[in-house]
Amino acid sequence: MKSANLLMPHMATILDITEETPDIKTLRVVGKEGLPFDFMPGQCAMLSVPPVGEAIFSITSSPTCRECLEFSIKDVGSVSGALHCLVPGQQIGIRGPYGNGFPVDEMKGKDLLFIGGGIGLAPLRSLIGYCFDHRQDFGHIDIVYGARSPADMIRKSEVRETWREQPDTSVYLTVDAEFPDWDGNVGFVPNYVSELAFTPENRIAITCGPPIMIKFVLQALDKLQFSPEQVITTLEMRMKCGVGKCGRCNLGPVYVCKDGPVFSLAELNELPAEY
Amino acid sequence: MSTAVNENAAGWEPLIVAFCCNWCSYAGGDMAGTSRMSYPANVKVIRVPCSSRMSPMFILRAFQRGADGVLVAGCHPGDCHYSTGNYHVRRRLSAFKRLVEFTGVEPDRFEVRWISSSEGDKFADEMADMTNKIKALGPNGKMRDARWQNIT
Amino acid sequence: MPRTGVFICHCGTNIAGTVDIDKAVEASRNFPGVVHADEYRYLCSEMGQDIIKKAIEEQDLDRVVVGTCSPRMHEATFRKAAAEAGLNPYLLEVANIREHCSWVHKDMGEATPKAISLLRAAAAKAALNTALEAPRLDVEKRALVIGGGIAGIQAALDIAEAGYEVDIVEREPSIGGRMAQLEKTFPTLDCSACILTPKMVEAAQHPNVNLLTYSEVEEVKGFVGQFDVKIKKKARYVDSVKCTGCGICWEKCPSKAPSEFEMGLAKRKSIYVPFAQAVPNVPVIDRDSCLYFRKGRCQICEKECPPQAIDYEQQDEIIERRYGAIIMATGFDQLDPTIYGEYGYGQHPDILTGLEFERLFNASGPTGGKIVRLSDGKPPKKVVFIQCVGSRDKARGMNYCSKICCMYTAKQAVLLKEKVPDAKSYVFYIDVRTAGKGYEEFQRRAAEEYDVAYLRGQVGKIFPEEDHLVVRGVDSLSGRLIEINADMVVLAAASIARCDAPEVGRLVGINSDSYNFFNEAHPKLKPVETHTAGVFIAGACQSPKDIPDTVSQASAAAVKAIGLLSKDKLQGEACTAEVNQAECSGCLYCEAVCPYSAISPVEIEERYHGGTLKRTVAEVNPALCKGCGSCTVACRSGTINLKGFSNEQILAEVDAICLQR
Amino acid sequence: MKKIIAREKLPELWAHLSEQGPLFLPIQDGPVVLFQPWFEGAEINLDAVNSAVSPKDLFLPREETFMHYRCSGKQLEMTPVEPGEPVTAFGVHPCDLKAIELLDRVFLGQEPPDALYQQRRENTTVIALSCSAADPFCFCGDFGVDPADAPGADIMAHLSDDSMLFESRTEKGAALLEQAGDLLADAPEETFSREAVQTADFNLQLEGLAENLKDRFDDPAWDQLYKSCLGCGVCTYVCPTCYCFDVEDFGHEAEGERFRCWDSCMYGHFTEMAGGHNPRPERKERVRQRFLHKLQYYPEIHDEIACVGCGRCLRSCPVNLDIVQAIKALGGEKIEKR
Amino acid sequence: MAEHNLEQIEKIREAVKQDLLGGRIDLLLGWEKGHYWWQSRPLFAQSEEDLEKLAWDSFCAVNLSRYLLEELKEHNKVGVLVKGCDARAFNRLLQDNMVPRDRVILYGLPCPGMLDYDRLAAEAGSVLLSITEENGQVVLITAEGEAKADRDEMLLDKCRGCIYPDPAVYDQMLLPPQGEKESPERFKKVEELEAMSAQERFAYWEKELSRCLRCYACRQACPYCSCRECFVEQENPRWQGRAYQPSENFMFHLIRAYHGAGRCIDCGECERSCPVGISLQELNRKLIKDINELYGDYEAGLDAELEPPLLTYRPDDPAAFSEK
Repeated sequence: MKSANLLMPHMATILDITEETPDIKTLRVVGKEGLPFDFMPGQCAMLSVPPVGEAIFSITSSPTCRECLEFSIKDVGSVSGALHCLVPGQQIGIRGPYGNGFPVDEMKGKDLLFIGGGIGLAPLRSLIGYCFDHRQDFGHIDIVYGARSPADMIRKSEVRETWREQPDTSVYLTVDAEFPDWDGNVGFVPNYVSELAFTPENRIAITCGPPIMIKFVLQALDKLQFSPEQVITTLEMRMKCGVGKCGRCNLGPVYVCKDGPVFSLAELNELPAEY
Repeated sequence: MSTAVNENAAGWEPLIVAFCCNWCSYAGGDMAGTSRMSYPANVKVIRVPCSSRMSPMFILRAFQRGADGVLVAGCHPGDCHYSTGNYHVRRRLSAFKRLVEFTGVEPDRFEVRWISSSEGDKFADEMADMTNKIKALGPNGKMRDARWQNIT
Repeated sequence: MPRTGVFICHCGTNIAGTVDIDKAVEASRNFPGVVHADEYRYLCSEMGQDIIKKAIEEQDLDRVVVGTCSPRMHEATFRKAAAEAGLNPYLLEVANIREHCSWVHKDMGEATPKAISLLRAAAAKAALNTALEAPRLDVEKRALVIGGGIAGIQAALDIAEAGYEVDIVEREPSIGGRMAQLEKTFPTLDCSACILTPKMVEAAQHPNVNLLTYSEVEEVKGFVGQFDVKIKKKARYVDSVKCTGCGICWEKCPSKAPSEFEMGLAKRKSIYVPFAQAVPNVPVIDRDSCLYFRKGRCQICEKECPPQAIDYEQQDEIIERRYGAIIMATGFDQLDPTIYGEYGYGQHPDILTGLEFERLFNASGPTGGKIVRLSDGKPPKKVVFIQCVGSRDKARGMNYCSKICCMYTAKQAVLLKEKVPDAKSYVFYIDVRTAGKGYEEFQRRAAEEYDVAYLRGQVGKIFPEEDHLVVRGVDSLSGRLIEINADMVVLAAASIARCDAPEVGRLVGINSDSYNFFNEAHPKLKPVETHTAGVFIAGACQSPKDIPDTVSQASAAAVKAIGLLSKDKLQGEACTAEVNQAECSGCLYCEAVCPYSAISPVEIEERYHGGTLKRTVAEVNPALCKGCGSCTVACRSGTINLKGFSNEQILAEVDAICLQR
Repeated sequence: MKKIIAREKLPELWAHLSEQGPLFLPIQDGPVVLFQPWFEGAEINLDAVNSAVSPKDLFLPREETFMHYRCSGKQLEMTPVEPGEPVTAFGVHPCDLKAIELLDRVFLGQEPPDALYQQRRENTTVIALSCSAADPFCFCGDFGVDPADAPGADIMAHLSDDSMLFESRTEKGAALLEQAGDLLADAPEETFSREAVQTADFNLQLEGLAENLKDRFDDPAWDQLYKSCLGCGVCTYVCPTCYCFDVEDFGHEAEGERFRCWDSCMYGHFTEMAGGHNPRPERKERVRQRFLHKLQYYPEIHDEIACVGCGRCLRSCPVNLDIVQAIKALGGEKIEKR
Repeated sequence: MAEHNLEQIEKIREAVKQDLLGGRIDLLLGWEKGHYWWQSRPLFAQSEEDLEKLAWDSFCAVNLSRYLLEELKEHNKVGVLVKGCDARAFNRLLQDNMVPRDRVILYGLPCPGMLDYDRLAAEAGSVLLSITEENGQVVLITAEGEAKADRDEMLLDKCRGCIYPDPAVYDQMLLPPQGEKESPERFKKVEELEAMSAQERFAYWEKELSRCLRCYACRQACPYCSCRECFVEQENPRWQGRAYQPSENFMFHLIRAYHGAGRCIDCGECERSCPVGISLQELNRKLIKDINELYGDYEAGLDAELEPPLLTYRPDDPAAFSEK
């Protein structure tokens, strides 16, 4: 049987673009008819802007959102830069979903601790939204989110208002330094996590953010007695195919694009630390 | 193949990209205009501050993208607005011209000229001369990217 | 995507006559990034500019392309208009569809597609334009003149008169330079000291002039408007505040050394002023010959000095000052003619150079103003002058003409005749060059009235025989051999650049020609400027010159410096080179080709395996960069780029121009 | 089916086969032999032990355009470009065919299958050629390759001094032989026998190597091994089992194409992310990645070492840093001998 | 291995051993043998034990100087064995500010010219077991017996045009120098190509370059390619596409060669490293020849103090344009 070319994107249209921070924009994207594909939280998609090329981004909307896919994108490279320059109505290429996604079944019935930094909230937000829409499946939800400054926080209205209003949910915000009009916590995310002294009992921690933040968050969680199995993170790598063939994103025998990007710390400990 | 050029000889008009330094040759082009001298429309000018700004890569890119001839024009040696730019470019592009010729590009397809801001007539003459030479040579297929042609 | 607006000018019928404006507007709408396209009869008019400004505001344009006349014509106009609408002026790009299109093509069918092509290229470039700022630089309102000869003195006085502070750095103990060594000046035969001394005094007394004699420039950093200069003031061992210049010290001093001022023809004391009219009239002690410094005893000067100005403990002093402009007036040297073995210079005391001979005329000179042979003290009856010794000699000397020799030889022959009436002068010459006001007349007079025999030809050999010198030459007009039994021979040795000129030039960042004379920025149009902004040149350091030329050039340089100092801020170049230091390998080829010394090495630290690694990379000083872009091509990795004409922009233009012919 | 042809008649066969579609075979090109499409006057070199670059090019081309795009205003139109017509590969040696099978596991066996590869694979008839000689670099014996036989071939061919024998192994192969008609004669059962080809013995101990390597990620051996590496991509590009690729666009805003092309894990940019972070920043990590991929990662997924002993990296590495050296440095040398 | 050769190695080893063990250098860059007697690979010696592996024979073609770029990041003082071309390569790097002179000790070796195994094997006909060398001849030893070949004929291409087998720069010469060589062959191929028509030349180069794999071995082995980021890999602007189009092949090889204009030391490592045998050295030699013709003789790498010809000029320089 002839299979479809896995590198061939589908056409998608940008519905609108929101400027989240000076260098992060959120693009809302639809396929020809509704969602381009079904997916699970934590999965990614390849976005194309010819002639610049293609790059992989995590989906930041929840699969329960049926109108569109959302991508919060930081302008760091050529494709993200090109995406930042687009206007609503512009058609782009999309393919996916790629990766394993978060182990939502394993999380069921557990308390969840989300720890995000900067743009790292993007993949977490998909799962957070999913959890809110399946609220009865999960225990207490704690969200710790930090950014360099209040202006660098993405999804400001959600993190400040909407999420706090959710049942059985606590939101803790922090910024790296003092800012006028900022009444939340001041300090780095890992320190804040330590201060908040979350207990490991029946809890899963899910973290995503800059590598340096993750490194110290993992240490903090370790001190709080979280076992490696209880800590979940998601990795970012350069990818070209999305299906474990182009050869870039492996950690040993594991391909981040298809076997990841979501790993438990226990899994990561078994793999070469080439990320 | 790269050498395949799909213009048919009859309707073909060459494309010549001329890189002119701002102070002499581009001004020489202005002078040609002000004096209403005419030369073939095949020549299209790109302004650079000095002929020493000319990277050989710009020249190759022009050939890749379909130029049939490339001309670099600068101030007469000794008259460079930046004093030594054209002395440098004379060495650089002499070496480069010989190199591209060595790989098979006809000598007439890439030339360097010294045209001062007062030499409107020389500007027009050189453009006409280059166009005639390129017309005689026919379309350039060498170093041309066949893909670019397919999409234009 | 940028939001580009394209505006096409009819220029009456100048453009519209051969370019189908509607078609061009229509085509422009389809260029990538173009969101607005419009046309107008005269875009450069107030109305036309308003159309652009209004569109920038209403359409939220962030790039503008105008299809008009040459950017050399109206780029500034449109950029100003864009700036008035709140757009950075460098986000505007001009497509020259008049001079380069409508005026040179007659057929609309030809000109229209070409105009579209040029517009497309301009739009492609504009999309990559970035907002630029021309740097604004402070100006230190003080000038430095290096060299205290007549050029330096004149320039300093002019600047001082204009109201700016000026420092003269002179390495000798006194200002005055070469002119102070001259007896008379041609063609008027004024006494050199009589016209120079008042100038020297004026310089010394002018409130805006600060003399730093017996001093040398050690280091120059910075750039136009802000040169930071280190000057070494050498120890004189005499307290110039206390010294009254009474002269007792040098009278009493027991040790002697050859006098530099007298070209070694006479001796001076170890504590000395170089010449009687020296400014400042403060002696210096020459450590090399001073008994106290050599052997630790003597100290006569110290004992004798009435105001107790002698200070053996004095140290060299480093002065650091900032200057807005620098004038180089370092003068010239005389070629040492010993390389011409046939002339026997150095082997016989009666074979002198022109400058040595000049000193014989001077009343305070080695012979007290008497023209006598140094060998036996007798007045010479036959003097042979040989021209072009080292000048106009491709093979052994300098290729150029030293310009002053024909005239000073005529002068010296005339003076000789006046001092030794029965003396006869012979001048061997290649050509006699007398371009200058009153010069030809003077030389004629010398030949006709002062019994100077001009012999066109060359001297093959000079050798002593009995009590005279045999000068053997060929008269090239007749071809016959000439032999003259001369009492003295005067060699018009070439004027050459100071031997250390290249190093001094390097200090201030200017280069020299193959003879080591400083290079002017343009041989015709910028004769006193150099490639280093804010550094000017005057006098014989640029090429051999007579006094009037030197003085005019000095005044010209002064005017340039004054012009610079009169500005509150200097406007730098916006389109300058910039280095991506993270990718720079530090080969510094860019530095080698930069005509403005705008690129220099700088050390950066970089993370490597957890630690840090130091490495050298290039850095551009935007105040010095003029934006030629030569460095960008010397840089193989494209790490150095030129703002306004970046690699990306030029490639985009090439791509666009090659699209759809 | 077995067929035979006289050696001097081979050019006729090639001409005939190339009429049916592109025929790739080892052609002398300058100082090297490469798999290239047959053309009139081509210098075919069947005696070459190995082509300079493996014929993986036929299935995973160094460059393949798979999409055209056109953009006008906000519209984007993307059209797939299908791989070309069926081709015949002639003279593929057993090691190279074995390597293709290793690639198959990635591109066909591992979900989702790669359609471009799949189509090229299906469209290609492989005429394998048994080896009549080995060069000093051939060590396929260590990887269970039989120089005399290539199990995955559509047709197995053997060359003697005067003739070439073909034996079809698949229907595709049989069809091709049939289709050659009179050019080929029926071959007698016992056509010719040949001496066994002797390959190099580097004294390697490959059994258990993959397992042992699991603990050797931080082995000090890596600190020495990578040092001579120049960081070029020779080994990966000549290697028959390397398959890393890149995807890139060519064109302008309005129109262009997207292609896939070879890439190399030895290049610094290979893993460099947009923000500048690079998980494998230095030669050491890249050398380790390449060798571990062949010797540990691939075997963990596919139960076999991703090397076929073709010897190309031994021949071509400008500084003689090759997989044999790596295997030995990492405990893959037999101890009992020597 | 011949007696003479062993003696030489012992001499070299003794000389460097003192320095390495005495702490004058932290690392010695030399050669060691590969799997076979005709293969050598770089040796990174830090101990006496490492030095045991040191090799010096007719197969030490790898140019070692380039390794300094990396090794000097980790070691304070590095010693390098340099042949003529390694020394010129060192000067290339020195002139490009890539290496600090005071942190490198150069041990000079006169180069006899390196032999080409493929040539030897072809000449031998049957399996080549080993070789010996005597009086400008190579003795090829096979199972069938011995045969002799002219040594010059067995040289690597890169060594055939060599004029300067002795190091132009060194701190210590370990073996007696052998003097400059005549090389009538140096520009022979260039001249042959020059004699062709433009069309023929283009056909030649299009075919040569069509083999290019873009493995960049030429670049990675090259002492003049020391950029931190090559134009080839730059994303912005994209000078060079990754496609294997003829136009892209020309872009890469012409520009790479041009970047070596006045800088190429003619070591031939590019061509030796090329896995598909592209005659890259001819591009470099063409530039050397032309620049010498136009702007005066200049041998890159002989003297690091002499400015490369494309960084300087003379007002009366000639030009290669139809207008002078």
